[in-house]
Amino acid sequence: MSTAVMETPAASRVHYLNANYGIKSWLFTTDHKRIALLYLGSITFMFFIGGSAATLIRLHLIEPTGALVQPATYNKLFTIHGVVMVFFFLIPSIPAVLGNFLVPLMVGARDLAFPKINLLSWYLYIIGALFTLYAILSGGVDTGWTFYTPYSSTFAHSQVIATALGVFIVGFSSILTGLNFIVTIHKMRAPGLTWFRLPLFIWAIYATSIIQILGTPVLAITIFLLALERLLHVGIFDPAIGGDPILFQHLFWFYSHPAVYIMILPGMGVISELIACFSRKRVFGYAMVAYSSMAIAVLSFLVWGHHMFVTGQSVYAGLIFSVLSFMVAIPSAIKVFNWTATLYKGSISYEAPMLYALGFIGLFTMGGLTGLFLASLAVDVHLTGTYFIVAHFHYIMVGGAVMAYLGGIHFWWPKITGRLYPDGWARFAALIIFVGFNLTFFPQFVLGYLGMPRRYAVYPAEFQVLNVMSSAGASILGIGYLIPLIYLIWSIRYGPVAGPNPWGAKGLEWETPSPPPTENFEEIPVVTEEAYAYAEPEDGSHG
Amino acid sequence: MAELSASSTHAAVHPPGFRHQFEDMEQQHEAGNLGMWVFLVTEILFFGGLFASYAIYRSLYLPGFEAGSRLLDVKLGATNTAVLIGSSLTMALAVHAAQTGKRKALIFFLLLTMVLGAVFLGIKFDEYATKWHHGLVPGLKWAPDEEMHNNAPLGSVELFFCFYFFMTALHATHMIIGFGIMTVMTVKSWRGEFSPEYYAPIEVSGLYWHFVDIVWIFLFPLLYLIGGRY
Amino acid sequence: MSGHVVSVRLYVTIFLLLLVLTGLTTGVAFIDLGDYNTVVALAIAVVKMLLVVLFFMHVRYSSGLTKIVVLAGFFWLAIMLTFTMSDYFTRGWTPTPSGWGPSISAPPNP
Amino acid sequence: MFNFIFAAIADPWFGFPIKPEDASTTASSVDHLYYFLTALTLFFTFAIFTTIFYFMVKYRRRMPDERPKAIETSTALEVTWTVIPAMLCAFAFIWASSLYFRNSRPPNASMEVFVVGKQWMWHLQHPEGAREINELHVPVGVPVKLTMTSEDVIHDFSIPVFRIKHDVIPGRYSSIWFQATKTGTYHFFCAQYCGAEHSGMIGWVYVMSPTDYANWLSGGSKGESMAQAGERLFTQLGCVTCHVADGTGRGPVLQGLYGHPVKLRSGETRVVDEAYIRQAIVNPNSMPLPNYPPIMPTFQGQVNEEQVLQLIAYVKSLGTVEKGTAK
Repeated sequence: MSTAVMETPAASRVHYLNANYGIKSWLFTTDHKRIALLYLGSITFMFFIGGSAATLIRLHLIEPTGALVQPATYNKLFTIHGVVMVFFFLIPSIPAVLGNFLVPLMVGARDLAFPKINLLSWYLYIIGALFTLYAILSGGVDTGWTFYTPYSSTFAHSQVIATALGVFIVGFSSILTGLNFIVTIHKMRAPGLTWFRLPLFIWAIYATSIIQILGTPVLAITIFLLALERLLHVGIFDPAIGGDPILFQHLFWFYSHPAVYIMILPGMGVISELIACFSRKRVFGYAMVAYSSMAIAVLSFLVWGHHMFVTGQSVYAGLIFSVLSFMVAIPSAIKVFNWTATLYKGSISYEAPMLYALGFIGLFTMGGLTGLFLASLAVDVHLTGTYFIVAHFHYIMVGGAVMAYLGGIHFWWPKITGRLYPDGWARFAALIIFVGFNLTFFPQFVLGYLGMPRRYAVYPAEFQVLNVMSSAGASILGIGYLIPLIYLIWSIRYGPVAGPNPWGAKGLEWETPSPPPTENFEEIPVVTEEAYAYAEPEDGSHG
Repeated sequence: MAELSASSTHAAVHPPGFRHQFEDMEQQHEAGNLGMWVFLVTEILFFGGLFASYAIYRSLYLPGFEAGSRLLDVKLGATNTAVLIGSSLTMALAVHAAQTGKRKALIFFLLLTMVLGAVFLGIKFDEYATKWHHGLVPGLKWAPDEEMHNNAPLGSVELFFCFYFFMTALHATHMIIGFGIMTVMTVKSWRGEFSPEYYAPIEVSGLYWHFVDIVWIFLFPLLYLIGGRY
Repeated sequence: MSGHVVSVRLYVTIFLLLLVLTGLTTGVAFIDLGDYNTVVALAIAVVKMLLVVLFFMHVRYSSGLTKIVVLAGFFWLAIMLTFTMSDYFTRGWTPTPSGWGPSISAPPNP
Repeated sequence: MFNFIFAAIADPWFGFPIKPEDASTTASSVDHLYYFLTALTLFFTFAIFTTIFYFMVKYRRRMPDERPKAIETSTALEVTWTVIPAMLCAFAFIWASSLYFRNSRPPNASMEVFVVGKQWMWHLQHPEGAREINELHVPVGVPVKLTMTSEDVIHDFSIPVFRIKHDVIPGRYSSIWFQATKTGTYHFFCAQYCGAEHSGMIGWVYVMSPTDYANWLSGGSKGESMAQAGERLFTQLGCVTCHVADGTGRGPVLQGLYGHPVKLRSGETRVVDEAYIRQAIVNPNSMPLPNYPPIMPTFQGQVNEEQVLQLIAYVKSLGTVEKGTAK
């Protein structure tokens, strides 16, 4: 174990933030830590674009006849909410921000394997975002984030091609990030850092990168064919010449279901780190949690048919997809049980990241189990296409991925900026988000079972009460998301200076000073102990 | 191959082209190889989406696809395959030349690969021209003449040509990108940047070129040879 | 250095083998083997692909990791193909009669 | 007993409706599986929450530099909480799939209604001739089979109170069935996004007593039945010039054709069912016949989906007439 790092004050020490200044030093950087911050900025911007679309949707749905916009505009709102949140926030958020910053640090390397390609990924993200913003400003797109043909290829009269190009390009940003992580984790681990001494965050990022590598290209070709079909008015999904729209759904969901695991797996990695650190215990069943990440990565490619039980897919294919969809739920259940068991006989403290982690476990359990309703054929016939689906995936994505992302940001904020944030406000924000979230999305489960279809601008009056409840919850959730933005930015300048290891956590990233120097480590550390070795009797380790 | 063992400080002497984030050339070389192979897996799935759809539609509309395939010129297809296999050989010899440090042979084989690539693209665009002339380009100019009309359903022949153009155009685009990579490699070799210690860029671009050749190896039989030419 | 140097002679023999296989697959296409035409064409293509991958791309001499990566690529392609095909080929077997059942007009007046 | 418990739970809960009425024979069976899964979810969520709260209170950090002992991972525990969820999933899967197969088979003597979804309205036709827009009148207690297609994009015919739904795909027929058990007026929706007025494609199902239904049927517009409308179209479009009853026409004789196998030029034999007739009308030369030149023009674009359904009804009515006897 390398000796504790002296605590030289951050201001006088050269680190990656003050190593050099100026726009060029940021726009042409190949330092994985700076690229992570570039992603943090652009992702937060896109989050608030998607979030404002969500607020308009919830405001509109207060009245059965629609309180705000015309149905055609409502269609554009939920499409932009879907496209921006899925492709420009949820998929890149944890891998691109926390992953980029932490993978080299946790693995004990100076930088990712291909730093220039890492910068290229960010530029691809920005170009993709510009295409999508152009599509929004020049009339919006109204096909839903799923772009189902033949509506999107022949009947839609909106900016489908611009959005398709935006999604096509941002897909390659995701592919290249995944590629970078796989090569770094395989080839650049510090001496002594065997696979089973890696932090579980690295296991989760590795499994996510495998999905990104194997899934995203199929989305790229599908969206490319859609754009071609729209330009040439002929193509392989066009029913007029014998093409089959269901083939588009097969190819689209072949990527898009593993994509939902791209969104949740890194979150699971963050939660393993948080639970271990704040209960000062090694994660219970470390190997099982690592294997379940890999199992999820593989099984996630075998289940996409459960999105198409009622679209005329053959009944027998539906049967196969149903049994596999039940099987993919098992690794997630194992993880939840292992996290809960980690708390047993631990020494638990309740800083803000831990509140986000505990909130994650509760909401992810709800989200995961409601997935079983949709995997079972008989019930899915009634529930598919209704608000039950909207509630299910928001429980996983907002209750799971966003809570884990916020937990991760709060946990590593001292390491990223060298400053501590006000913990009181942070805990308050975590509770507000938890309460606001449940108020927003639990009523939608009931709405779903009552049969209210998705993507409805106007709805029958009997659904109004639940919709108003959901909109009320959404306002609380919206405020909850604004609070961290304020105090985190405030903390960059005025927050107390953080030492190298404010939480007393284990892991190579906590061996470096905060914020870490540009080359991460003076000389590459040699790892001798297992991951999360909190129970070491000798208290050589600090704090 | 003399390489000073990495002294404790980081100022060890490394061959040119060494990237600081790696510990030694061995690690950089392996990382480069693994990176390209992972990229090629994404390409396998990128083309895979098209191949899967082609396979499905071919099984659903066999008569239309066979009629469409009969309209393709097998001789041009076969010569193109031979040309591309030739370029694969010259690429492999280029990598061999780089490994053994023969700079002139490296430049010669790289140029030969690019020439063969150009021949392939030439033949390809000639084929496109004949298709355009016969009005067999779905969407842009679709006016197939009579003899083809009555014995096969029009819709599935149009589907076949959608696939023909999507797949071969995507392949040709990859050829053009490969062409760009080869030019950069030739310029670098001309400047003598490569040595038996540092030839990874040549090997990696070789992997890419061989992959593009493999895609054509599958495209040729699937598009040209299923026409039941008996 | 790490890369394995393959002899020029082996490259040329592989090249000639590939040309022979190209000629073979073109020739076989002119013989009517019914459904087997496709099987033969694909088999020859796979053999050619293996030759290129193992010898030209040095996978035969490279680490196990590279071999796994290559296999994973083709395995995932197989997943996409088999599951989508499973839908298309079993669409006809619906448990209910494929066309409409014998229809009756409205119930007779009571 | 079982139904009593569920009814008690699921009745409007403090005035809030938490489930749609179960107005069809299969609705309650779906509800029971839904309750089982809800119970499973609530049990596990509650169990996880209480365990976490208990641990959080019992093992809260008392001294700042407390170092808990490492706990050996017990494979026995890991195996139990892998096997138990796996068994629960298997049970739920078997229940759901068998229920799905049982619910998807319409009784043979079902009453037919044809549904055509088009951008932003539903056209419904009864074989007897009654035609409706965004409304469906059905008798209670009679199994009704809906056969559906779409004119343009993918829609989805969804009736929540019967717990049924199916996508409606252009170029294909899909079918669902229900047997209403309660008279009343219920919503049906379009549940697959289909464009600007997607949320406008809402309609009403009127479940009526058999007598009311018979009066409605006869009282309604005395339009021609579908078969008669099909016959009118058959002559109007000139089909009768080639398809002549006594076999002298250039096209095949359609009398007695429906339901019988036919050999195609490619050697494949297909039964003449509704999908076959539709393909013959819309894309004739995709299935050339051995002894007829493929000269039949395609009628795609000249007939809309409802007219295709009427032509099919007419050809089916010819099917019951013995071969050779002119109608």
